[in-house]
Amino acid sequence: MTTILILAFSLTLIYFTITERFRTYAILTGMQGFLLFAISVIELEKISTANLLFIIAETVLFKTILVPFLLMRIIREMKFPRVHKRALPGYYAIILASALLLLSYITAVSLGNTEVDRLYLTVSLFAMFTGLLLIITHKKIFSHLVGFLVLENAVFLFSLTIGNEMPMLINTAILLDIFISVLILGAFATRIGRATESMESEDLSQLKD
Amino acid sequence: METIFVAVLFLSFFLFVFHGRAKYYLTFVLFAVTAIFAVTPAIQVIVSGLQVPYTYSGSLTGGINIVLDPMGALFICMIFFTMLMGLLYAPGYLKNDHASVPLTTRSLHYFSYLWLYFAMLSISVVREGMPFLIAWEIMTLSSFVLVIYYGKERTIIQASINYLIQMHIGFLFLLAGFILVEAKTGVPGFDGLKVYLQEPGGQVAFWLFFVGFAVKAGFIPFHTWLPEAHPAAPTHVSGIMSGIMIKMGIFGILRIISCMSGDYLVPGVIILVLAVMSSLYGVMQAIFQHDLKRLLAWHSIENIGIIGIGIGAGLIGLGMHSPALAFLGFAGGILHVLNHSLFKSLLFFSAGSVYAATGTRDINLLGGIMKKMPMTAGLFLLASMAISGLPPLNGFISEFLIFSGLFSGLASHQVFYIILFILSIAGLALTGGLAAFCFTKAFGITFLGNTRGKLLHTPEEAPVGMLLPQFIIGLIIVLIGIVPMFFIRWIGTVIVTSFNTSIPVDMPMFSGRLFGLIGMISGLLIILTVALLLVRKLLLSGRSIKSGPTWGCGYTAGNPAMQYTSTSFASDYAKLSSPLISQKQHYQRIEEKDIFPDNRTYEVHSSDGIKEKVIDAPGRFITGMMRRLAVLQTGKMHHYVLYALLFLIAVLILSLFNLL
Amino acid sequence: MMIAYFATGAICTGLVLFFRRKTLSMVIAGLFLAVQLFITLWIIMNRGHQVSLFFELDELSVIFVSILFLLALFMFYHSNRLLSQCNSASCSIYHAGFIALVTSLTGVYTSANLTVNWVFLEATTLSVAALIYHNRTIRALEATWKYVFISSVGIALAYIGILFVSLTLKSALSADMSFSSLGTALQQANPLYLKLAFLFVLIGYSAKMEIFPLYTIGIDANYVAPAPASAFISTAMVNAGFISIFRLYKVYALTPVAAWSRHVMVLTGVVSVAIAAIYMLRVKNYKRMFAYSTLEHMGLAAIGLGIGGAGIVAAILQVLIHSFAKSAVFFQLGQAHRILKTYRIGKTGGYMHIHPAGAIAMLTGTVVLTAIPPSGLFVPEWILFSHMAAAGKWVLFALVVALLTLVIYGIFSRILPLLYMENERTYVDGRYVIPSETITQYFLLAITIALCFIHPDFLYRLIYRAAGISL
Amino acid sequence: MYPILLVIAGAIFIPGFIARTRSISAGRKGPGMFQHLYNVRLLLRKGNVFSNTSGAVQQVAPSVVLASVLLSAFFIPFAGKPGLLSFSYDFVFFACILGLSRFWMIIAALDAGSSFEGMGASREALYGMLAEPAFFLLVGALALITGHDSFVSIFSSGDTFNLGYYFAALLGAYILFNIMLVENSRIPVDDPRTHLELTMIHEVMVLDLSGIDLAMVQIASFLKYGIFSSLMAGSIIPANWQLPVQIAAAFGILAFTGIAVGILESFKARNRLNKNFQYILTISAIALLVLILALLTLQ
Repeated sequence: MTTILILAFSLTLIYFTITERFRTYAILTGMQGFLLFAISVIELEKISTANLLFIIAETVLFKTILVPFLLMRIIREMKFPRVHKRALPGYYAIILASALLLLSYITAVSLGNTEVDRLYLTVSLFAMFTGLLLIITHKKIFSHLVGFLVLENAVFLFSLTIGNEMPMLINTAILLDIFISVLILGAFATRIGRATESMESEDLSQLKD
Repeated sequence: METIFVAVLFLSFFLFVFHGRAKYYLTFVLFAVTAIFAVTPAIQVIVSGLQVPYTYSGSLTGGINIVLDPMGALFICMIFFTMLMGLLYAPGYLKNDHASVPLTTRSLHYFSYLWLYFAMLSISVVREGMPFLIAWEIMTLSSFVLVIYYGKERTIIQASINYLIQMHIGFLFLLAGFILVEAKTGVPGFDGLKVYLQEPGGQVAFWLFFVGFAVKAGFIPFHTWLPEAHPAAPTHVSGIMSGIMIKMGIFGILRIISCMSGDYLVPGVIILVLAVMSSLYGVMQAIFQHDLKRLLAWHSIENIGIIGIGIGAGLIGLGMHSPALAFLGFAGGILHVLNHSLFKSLLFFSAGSVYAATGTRDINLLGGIMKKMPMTAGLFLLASMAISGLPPLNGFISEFLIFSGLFSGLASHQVFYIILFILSIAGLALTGGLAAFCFTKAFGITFLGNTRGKLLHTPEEAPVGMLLPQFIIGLIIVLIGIVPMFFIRWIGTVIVTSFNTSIPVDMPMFSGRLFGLIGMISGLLIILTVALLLVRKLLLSGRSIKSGPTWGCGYTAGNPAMQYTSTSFASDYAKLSSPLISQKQHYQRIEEKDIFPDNRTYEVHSSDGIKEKVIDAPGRFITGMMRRLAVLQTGKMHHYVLYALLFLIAVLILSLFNLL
Repeated sequence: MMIAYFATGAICTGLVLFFRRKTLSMVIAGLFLAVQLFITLWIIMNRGHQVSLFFELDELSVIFVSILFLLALFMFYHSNRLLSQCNSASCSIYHAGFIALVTSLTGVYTSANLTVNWVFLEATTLSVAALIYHNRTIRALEATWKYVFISSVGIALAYIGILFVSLTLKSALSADMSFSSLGTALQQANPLYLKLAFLFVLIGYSAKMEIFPLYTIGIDANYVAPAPASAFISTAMVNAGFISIFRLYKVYALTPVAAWSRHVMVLTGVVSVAIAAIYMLRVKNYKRMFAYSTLEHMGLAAIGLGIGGAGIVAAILQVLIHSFAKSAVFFQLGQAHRILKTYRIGKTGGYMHIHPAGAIAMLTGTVVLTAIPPSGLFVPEWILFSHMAAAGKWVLFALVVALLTLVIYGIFSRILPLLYMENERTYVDGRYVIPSETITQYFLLAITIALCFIHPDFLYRLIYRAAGISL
Repeated sequence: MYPILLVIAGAIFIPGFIARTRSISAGRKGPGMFQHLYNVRLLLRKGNVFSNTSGAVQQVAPSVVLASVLLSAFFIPFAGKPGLLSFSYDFVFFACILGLSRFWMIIAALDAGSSFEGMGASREALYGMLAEPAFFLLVGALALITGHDSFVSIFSSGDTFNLGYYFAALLGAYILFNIMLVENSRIPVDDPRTHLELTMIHEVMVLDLSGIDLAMVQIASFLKYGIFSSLMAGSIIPANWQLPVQIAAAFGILAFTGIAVGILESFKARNRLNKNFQYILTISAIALLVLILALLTLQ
């Protein structure tokens, strides 16, 4: 069951790299949140109830509902054009993504630790790379935001890999997630939107030498 | 003693508090106090010929060994004297610019002056790596601040940065030398070098040190900072820099030579060749210059070359176990250090007086200054004769020593060295001739004839404050010429104690007798001249003495602009040396249709080919390359994240191939 | 005790933000400084004791907490000069950021646990953002945005690194993640895990330490922040990055990949210094130039760590002295900006005339930063280079000194015109020529210069202990 | 005392020989043997006319020039007897003292502020500078062959007669002869008879000297003939000959010098100015040849 969920998660990741509409991003983010919720419920069976509740609150309330909602709101408020700007043509992005997927798999295999589920490792590394790729190959701040959210999801997935024994690590990761996401999404993104009208990254690339 | 030095260092900061004359007096008092406590032991060491170093260790700096040996003592005396003269000269010179230079700059000036003095004193006595380097860089920095005194002009800022960077490169060589020695032997500083030079491969350290010191001294091809920095600095600063600061490079070279214990020949030959080239190149460039201070700066390179010839010859003498050659070479070199510190500072001081009085350093605009400033002119003439190596003055004595050394080396019966020495002799002779050429030009065009250009104000004789130090220096210049034996005896002590040679100090040939005789002949020359002048005066008394216009060979409409200028004086020479040193002409051609040509200007500039190839071209290459490499800070955030990813992947790949 | 302190910090921040009164926020910040002094003294008194599970008062934290107090004090003084024209809201946000930053930095310095350290480092991002955004301009927004975003990416990556570390452990309870136990626990760990972990943490924290690869945001942040804040970011903040990397580095010294981790440090260090040198020749802005100088110094510190042995001592000393020198220069730059109204290189000059005391502070600061003796920074460089020589790393030596020479050229060829050259376009606001404001700079610079001549025993003993080298 | 007498004899006779040779070869009656001395006497009786532009330097220079040339005459050895002054490496002193006289001559010329004298000064300085290495190379070579270090010991070591030395000595004499021509500015370097100041060297420099000053400079120039021809004599005449023979030979060389210069001036044109470099450098090249010869004899 977990395997299917994780594969679904990686599918969303691939879709992230090729999608061309902002709305899709928001939806995908929500889907990822939900998938994470499912995985954590299945995986973290031995965890204390309080912790489990906390994690569920995080994944469901925050990742699945609040974040997509905020993203949608930004899209609405800023009246984004549908298609976003890339720094790199789309087909390159997908080639890169495949290469990174391969790289993640190789890394995961060569880690060669039987205690760890290789799939987890592969997908979470892939998620991390996808997050970075979203940031690197896109010019819009909105895409950067989404990239960061994917990165956060990667961290979360990765912390699930470690499993039941280390609730502290997971909890901290979650705290970080909430904290930063809210900060970036809530405070800054809107402020930038107001300041630069179209949230173009070009407006915010004047500091250079 | 230590507390006094610390107190002086501390009090030097009060220079920023005082205003007006008090600032100068404080500088002077601090200078004098230090001098008393530094120079007294130094003189004791030199005069007593103390062979055993005089040692004490300070507690403030955590026990640095300070060794006052005769060589250091000799340099301390020279530093003291030159710096004192500069300090006496400074206020008169700086007075002209009181309005345009900020007060702080002036405080900074005196502050740096003092610290330059302290630093050079420390360099003379410190033997360990880190303290030595600290003192060395304080010297560089303080002189840098002195150079940038008139920093309002871009050229001056560029010259001083150029100076700083090249000094820093020299410093890096010294740093490499020190850390190499310490890493290999475990003994810090020059004592470690002594140990390391006995090991195979130890020569590397020697050359690291040599390059480091050669940059300071201004051997070619490390000289390129010199002709830029000297004209930029206030004149008395040029005087002390040229007079004593660049000699700290020579001091360093002597110091590392004193650490050697074999293998003298190869370094000796290389230093000799480099020195002959320096002296020739320096003087050949000097002739082209029409900026008086730049001319003098090039002559510093020439004289460093002459000093180097002495040192190189001395080294070869050590290697060939020829005490005569060793003694004469080193004595000539070291005496020339002293001599150059005298006549070069005198030249700069009097040139500074001219600059202060006329507002220009361009010889082509000057002329006829001697009538307005007879004292300054006389002093400049004296120093010109001294620097050209003419008897009866001090420059001759040291060149005589070096010549004698090279001639005595001819007895070595090894063809290679004979040819080397003969060529060095010819080179030195040519250098002397060129120097005379250059200084007849410098003196003749600046001070004689009629004024060529329009001066800002009519020149007046320099005030007593500025003349006094010059007279003192002039006196010593003559003194060394007439009684050289005392000076040579002191230098003999230095040589015997420093280079561990088997030279008997009172070898018959070098005894006072020879130099007593030479001094006597010099005296005779003076007496003869004076006698002839008296005869002339006697004969002329009562006869008609008339004056008229200069004979114009029938042309009656001559004017001052038609006189020979610096450029025309050197034009024949320029043709001769054109394959080696190129000149650039800037002028506007007269076209055929130009029936009534209007006013035109014509300028000639010599270019330093070595500077262009060694400094400018690589500098341009590096900055150009750096500019192309500056692609990271794009302002685009997705690039910034990319760097992280690339770094991650790069390191992973490198580790995969075990490259990390 | 530490908990109480953090609570105080949080409460102070909260109070300032809640009331948003100018004077009140100043008073609270002042009171907080007293608390800070108290906690600093307390840490010094209790050094060597394990006071709680999460905090460790070792020599390293003693050194850096002490510097932090000094810097915070001076920054507070200069900030108040700056804030006299600001409105209540921005003033109190500034002070809130300041208090939060100092608190979280203390946390970073003293934390004994990989995760706790990470948490506090994350907390600094937010508080620094308040300081950077102080001017509320579009450029300030840009820099803040970049800072927050990239820091967050970095911090996420660092967290992946920490997760990698924990993957090799059997259990990762808080006690297991402490630096002292990690050292032994990781001795038999899979090298590949360790390498990945180290890389991720290094990349993540490089944003804080301002070294390659994520140094870029630090430059921008230094540029747009008010000068006293830049002084703080460039010193106390990067020290936090340094200390975090250093603590992990010490753990790694016991693992099988110790040599590898050292090489990676050298690599980042050299690349950082190279980038600093390259941009030094290009920048057109004084503040950015000194930001690049931070990059250069932190690169040197990284190289020092990479060399190991005495190089670690050099690195700590470097970071320490750099804190004094760089903050002094930034404080002075702040004054210069208020007088000249510009940071642009080539647009202004004659500072020697305009503000003599400041000009001399600037000149001294420049000299000190270029590590030309009598700069105290020469001492760590000497140690570093000697150690390189002893290790036979001559190519590295040549490369580094060549780059440093370019840096010196870059700095001097830009600062000297400011000080000496008269520029007709220079605008001068004479109201702000306040010589008494330079006292802090002179104090800091005097320390750095004194450290060149005097090598106090207690300090060196502390540093050697912190470096884990017995004297 | 002989050596200095020889120099004085040279100073008295050589200019006369030159003048006589020239007039005879031109088929003129010409001036007498001692006309130049009469001229000097005339000058010494005159008052002084000087340029408004000139100052102290021009007043002092002739005395310095004469004093230094006189002093250099004291260094000349003859027939195994040292000159009045003799010590190791006295030839260095000798060369430098001649340099001193040149130095003052040049600045005296510049003092008048005349463009013509400037030209002369420039050329004099340049030629003097170029001639310097030739002298040192020559002396070095001789010192190398003989292994001695002063004029007198070099010249008196001819008693171990060998062909190598003698050839070197002959070449040396030739070089000294040429240096003399340069020092005294005779044809082919310079033509003192021309009235075109533009092409003159030495004569143009004294344009503004008169009376006693001019006389002193003239005397110095006569002395230089004596000095260089005595040196030539010293190098050529073997020291193991009888003293009277040596004296006779020396006078013969003095006469020969004068006649040779005279013949040269009668039958040769002066060089173009820029050919002079080549000419003087040739002297140095020959000196180098002597050196190589010396090295060969050493083997």
